[in-house]
Amino acid sequence: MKRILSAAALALSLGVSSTAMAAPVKIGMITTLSGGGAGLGVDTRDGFMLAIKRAGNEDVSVVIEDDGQKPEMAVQLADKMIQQENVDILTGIVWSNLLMAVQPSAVAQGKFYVSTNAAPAPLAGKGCSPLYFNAAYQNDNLHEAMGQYANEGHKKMFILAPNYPAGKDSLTGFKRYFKGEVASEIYTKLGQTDYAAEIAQIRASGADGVFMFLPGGMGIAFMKQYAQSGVDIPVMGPGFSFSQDVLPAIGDAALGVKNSGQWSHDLDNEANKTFVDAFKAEYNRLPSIYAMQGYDAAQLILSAAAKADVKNTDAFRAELLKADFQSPRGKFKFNTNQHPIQDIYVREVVKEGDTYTNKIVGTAFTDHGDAYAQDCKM
Amino acid sequence: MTAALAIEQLLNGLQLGVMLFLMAAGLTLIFGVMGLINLAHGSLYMVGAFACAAVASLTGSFWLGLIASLAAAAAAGAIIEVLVIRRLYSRDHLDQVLATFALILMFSEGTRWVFGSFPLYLNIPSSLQGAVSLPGGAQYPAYRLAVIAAGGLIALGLAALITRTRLGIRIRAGENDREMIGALGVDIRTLYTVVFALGAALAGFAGALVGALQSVQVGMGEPVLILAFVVIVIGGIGSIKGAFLAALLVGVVDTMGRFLLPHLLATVLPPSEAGTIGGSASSMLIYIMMAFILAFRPRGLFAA
Amino acid sequence: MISREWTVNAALALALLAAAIAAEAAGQVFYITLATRIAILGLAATGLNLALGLGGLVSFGHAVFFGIGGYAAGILGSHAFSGDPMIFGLEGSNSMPLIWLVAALAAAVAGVVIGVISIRTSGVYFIMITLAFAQMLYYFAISWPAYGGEDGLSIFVRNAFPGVNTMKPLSFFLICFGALMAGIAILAVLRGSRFGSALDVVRQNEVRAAAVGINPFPVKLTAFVLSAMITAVAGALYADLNRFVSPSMMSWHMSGELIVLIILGGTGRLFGPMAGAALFVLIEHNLGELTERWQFFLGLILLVTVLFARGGVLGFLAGKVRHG
Amino acid sequence: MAEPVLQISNLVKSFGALRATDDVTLDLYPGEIHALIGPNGAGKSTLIHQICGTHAPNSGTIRFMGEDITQLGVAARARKGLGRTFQISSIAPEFSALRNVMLAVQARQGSSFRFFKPVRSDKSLTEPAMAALERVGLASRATLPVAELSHGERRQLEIAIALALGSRAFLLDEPMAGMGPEGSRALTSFLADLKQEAPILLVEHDMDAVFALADRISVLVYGKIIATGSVEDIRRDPAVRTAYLGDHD
Repeated sequence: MKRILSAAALALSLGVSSTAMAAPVKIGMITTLSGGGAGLGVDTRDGFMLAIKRAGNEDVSVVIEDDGQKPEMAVQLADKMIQQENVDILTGIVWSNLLMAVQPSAVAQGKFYVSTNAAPAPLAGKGCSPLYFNAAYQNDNLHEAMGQYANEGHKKMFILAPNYPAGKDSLTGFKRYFKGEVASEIYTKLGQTDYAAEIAQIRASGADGVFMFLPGGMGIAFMKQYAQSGVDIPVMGPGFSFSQDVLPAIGDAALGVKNSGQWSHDLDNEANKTFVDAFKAEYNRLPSIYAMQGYDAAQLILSAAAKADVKNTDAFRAELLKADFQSPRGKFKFNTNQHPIQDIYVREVVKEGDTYTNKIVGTAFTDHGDAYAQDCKM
Repeated sequence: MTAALAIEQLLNGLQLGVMLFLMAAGLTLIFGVMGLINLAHGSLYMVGAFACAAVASLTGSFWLGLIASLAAAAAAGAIIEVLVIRRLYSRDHLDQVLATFALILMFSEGTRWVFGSFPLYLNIPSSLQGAVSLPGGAQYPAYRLAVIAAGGLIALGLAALITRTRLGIRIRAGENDREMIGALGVDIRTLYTVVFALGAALAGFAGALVGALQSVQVGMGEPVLILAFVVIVIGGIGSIKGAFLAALLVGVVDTMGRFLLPHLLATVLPPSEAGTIGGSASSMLIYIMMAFILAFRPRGLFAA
Repeated sequence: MISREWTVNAALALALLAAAIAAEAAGQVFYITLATRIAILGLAATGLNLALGLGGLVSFGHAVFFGIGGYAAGILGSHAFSGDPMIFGLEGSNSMPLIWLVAALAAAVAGVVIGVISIRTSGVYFIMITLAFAQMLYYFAISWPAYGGEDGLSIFVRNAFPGVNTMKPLSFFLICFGALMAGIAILAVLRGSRFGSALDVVRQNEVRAAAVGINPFPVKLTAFVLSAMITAVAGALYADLNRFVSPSMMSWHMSGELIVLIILGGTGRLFGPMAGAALFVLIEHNLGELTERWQFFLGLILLVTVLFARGGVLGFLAGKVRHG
Repeated sequence: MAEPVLQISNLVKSFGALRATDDVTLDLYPGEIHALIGPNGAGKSTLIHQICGTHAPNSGTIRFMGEDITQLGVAARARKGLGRTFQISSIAPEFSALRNVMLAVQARQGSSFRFFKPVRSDKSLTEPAMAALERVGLASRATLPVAELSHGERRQLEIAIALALGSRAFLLDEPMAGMGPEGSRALTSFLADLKQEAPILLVEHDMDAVFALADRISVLVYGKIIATGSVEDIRRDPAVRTAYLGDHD
């Protein structure tokens, strides 16, 4: 799919005032709009475009393409955007494996990449690049936060994740901060939807807590089955598994689960209120964490574009590094590896009226960076 | 490993096997009677789950949803049989694979068109919530027990249908001799549509049962489809009995492999590596088992 | 005498070449990338065509060989880039010819193992068992941590070909185009040879082949392995095109797509896979521009082709197949 | 007398309780046509399957040219010179008549694993193949696809293929089936010639042809050979008359 959206036209309809840009900027968004993972891409796009619309500037144009969650497709689209559409900045990829495919070739061709979600460890460490910014987090952050949180009151944890790199990073991140004993460390098949065998092991493990990282449908299946199993050991996980896109499908089974996030829709700050209200008004649903990340990536780009010409790489990069925008998550600045330093919260799944959502119940980390920044030599 | 855990894992394997049988029974029936290989069977499973979720959220009743899943999958099956599938009976397997592959693309994208990209909510009925205690101290989810029972009953029902009823006689006649059945004065076109719809309904029913336990989302049928293929290949294509035994075998081996392999490896490796390697090995286990069985019995265990 | 099919074939090959050169002249680099993709997918499907079209072996797991080729390029290239030795202290390499050789040999080994078990079966069993083997290796690749698992493996600098700057899109296209033509030529020679005759009769009538003294098993196995080798070379090129390799190259959707290419182009035709690849890439590119629901319409087009236009593109352009 | 070319001893094949081949002993000497007759369901096909190697017997031996071939596969037996024609014509249907015969020549040369030289211009294949076609009178139809040949012509092609294989013995499974009277007569005289080259085990329903051609006849009933002998012997044999020929007189 390709849409070139002129922000000015949208701004007129929204009645928002335009801000000036230093020079025209063309953004290429590659995200997942078809296939099983389309929900995340749709939220990323909607959050991103919300910020673009609100800025309302005809100097900003966005080309959107669907990668179908296939790495080869993402690479080809990146080539197309760079070679044919002449975009200045790429953004939007949801999945780490797709980003691993696109990022090296994009920065090698001199384009900026601003990540809205995916943040694999290699790109935060050895593979970092002056042209690569991550506006979301580093993949390990939310897992680390749960490790930290689990120290309060948990001595023996059962941990599980799918058997793929992000899954291993997840459990590594958790263990980096968790000081208690790991009862068992289980890797399940990617895409597995029946967790009876794992739940049976949890029951028998004698653990006092379960940490699980199972994104998308895997998490939905796990939580529903866990709720029926009669096992009453508390479950926790990173915010991905309890985001706004999956909560309605889990339903009551998710209530009370603690999870981590660098944001929640109930965070009490002005920027967040504006964001949540505008998103609800525009799309008639609650924003997910992916929508917030898309929104912030767009804000980041806009903030730099207001002051520097994107064609002037060094100047533009300097402006990006300042991160001069109001993030709905509150404090936000960049680490030396151009990944965020931010607070990570502990959230709890609650039901507000008919809607399942998260509310903040604590803070796991303040001003948290990541473990890989020291490996990044720029 | 305690006895309670062993019993629980065995039941888990049984339950997975029963679900696989519901999928595999339709596939193998359709292959046995019409000689058709249907990749879109997973899509019918998905149709059942979506129909159940949609009707359950509309009416608030899981049971109405379950009925809707049977109806919707049977209807979808009958429609594609009339429009597409019946043109494929005389074609080779290659054409059948491709045409039904095309149907998968259409079903998946079409479902997303209607229901959107997000997973739907479908919960198990309140009467089957929670876990029950088993002798020996084990606890087991009531719903999964009900699934095992339902699957077992359907297997018995299917056996009775095939051995005791007129439809069954015709199905068996169709498996043995396609010309013969025409000579008997049976309307083959209708018979084929009925058999296809029956297979579709079984898949849709499985989709609805599983949807309540898992996640109702686009593409949910594909992993199950491939497992169901493994089942019918091991069982011998066309054999319902083979499908039943192979489904239980695959269910138990898969569950036990996922559970035992990491444990076994943990005795020689550090836990983290044992988890990783054990995870990899167990995800390959049933395919290895299938290759092994086919190496000795190229037409499966109970070839028709 | 030049037959109509050969006229069409020549026209198709020249059209692809001309499209890439015209794109270069017009500065539309992306269209060169598309043409390169057509050439590579065409080569992968040409490999499969040897097993499927000539030998009647409906392999639903050929993506495995495509992926093996991709990983050969990725692993050798990344070791050459980092300078770390591989297992047994072997050096990596960024030389394409060597990578192709390794890709083909690795695929041959896998092909023999898979083939020996699969070819004992036939019909639906063969389809399913090749699919199952592919799934097995797919899951292995996803969970194999050394080379990135599901994240895949990036090739930071495209591998080198002696005397050519492979980073130039047109140069790389020409390499891929050359490989495609070589692949088609290999198939043409094989088809006309004694081996091709034996394979053809095995496909048409296996019992008969045995009755005249041709043992079907080694003939089919050889075809399967050669087919895997060609597809693996295409996989290596594909990894270089994307400068990236991941397990998704081995997914069952990829296996399905390879078969789709052959059917869209026309089964049993030398240039069928290339024509099918061209049609597929154009459909994907242009439908994708029109609608997010392009997969639905791709399915519809495929369905109509299978049901009503069995000859595919070449059947439409060059008429029915003639056998001698 | 010379050694038999084909010697079948005490062959047994059972399917469950059914003894489809019940202790069959049969031989074929150089220069003869040995006809195998029997009513439908007598087990002729099962016997043929065992001789050519598609079915393995439960017990008994098959010797060909003095060698025990009981354990060999179909292709290996064919390469040794056991030429077989099929009851149901099943030549490679997409090939021309010539290419079908060329395949047999190729198989005889044992050279199916040559990957480069084009077969069409390979005289070592085309010439013997044309010669075989000429012998059966099909030379003028050589380039036609098999699908366009008449039923009788396909029978002739089958024999050309067996010739091209350089067979040391022929196993002809109902070669007269589906032929008109004209074709039958032509084939009958051809076979009378052919037996000088290699002996023929002839399975045939056409009794006129059998009585005209056969040097010896064996009668198979319910899997057992109930009689073997010359045409006259068989005509006179009372057991045969009751079991088999009774309804023919």
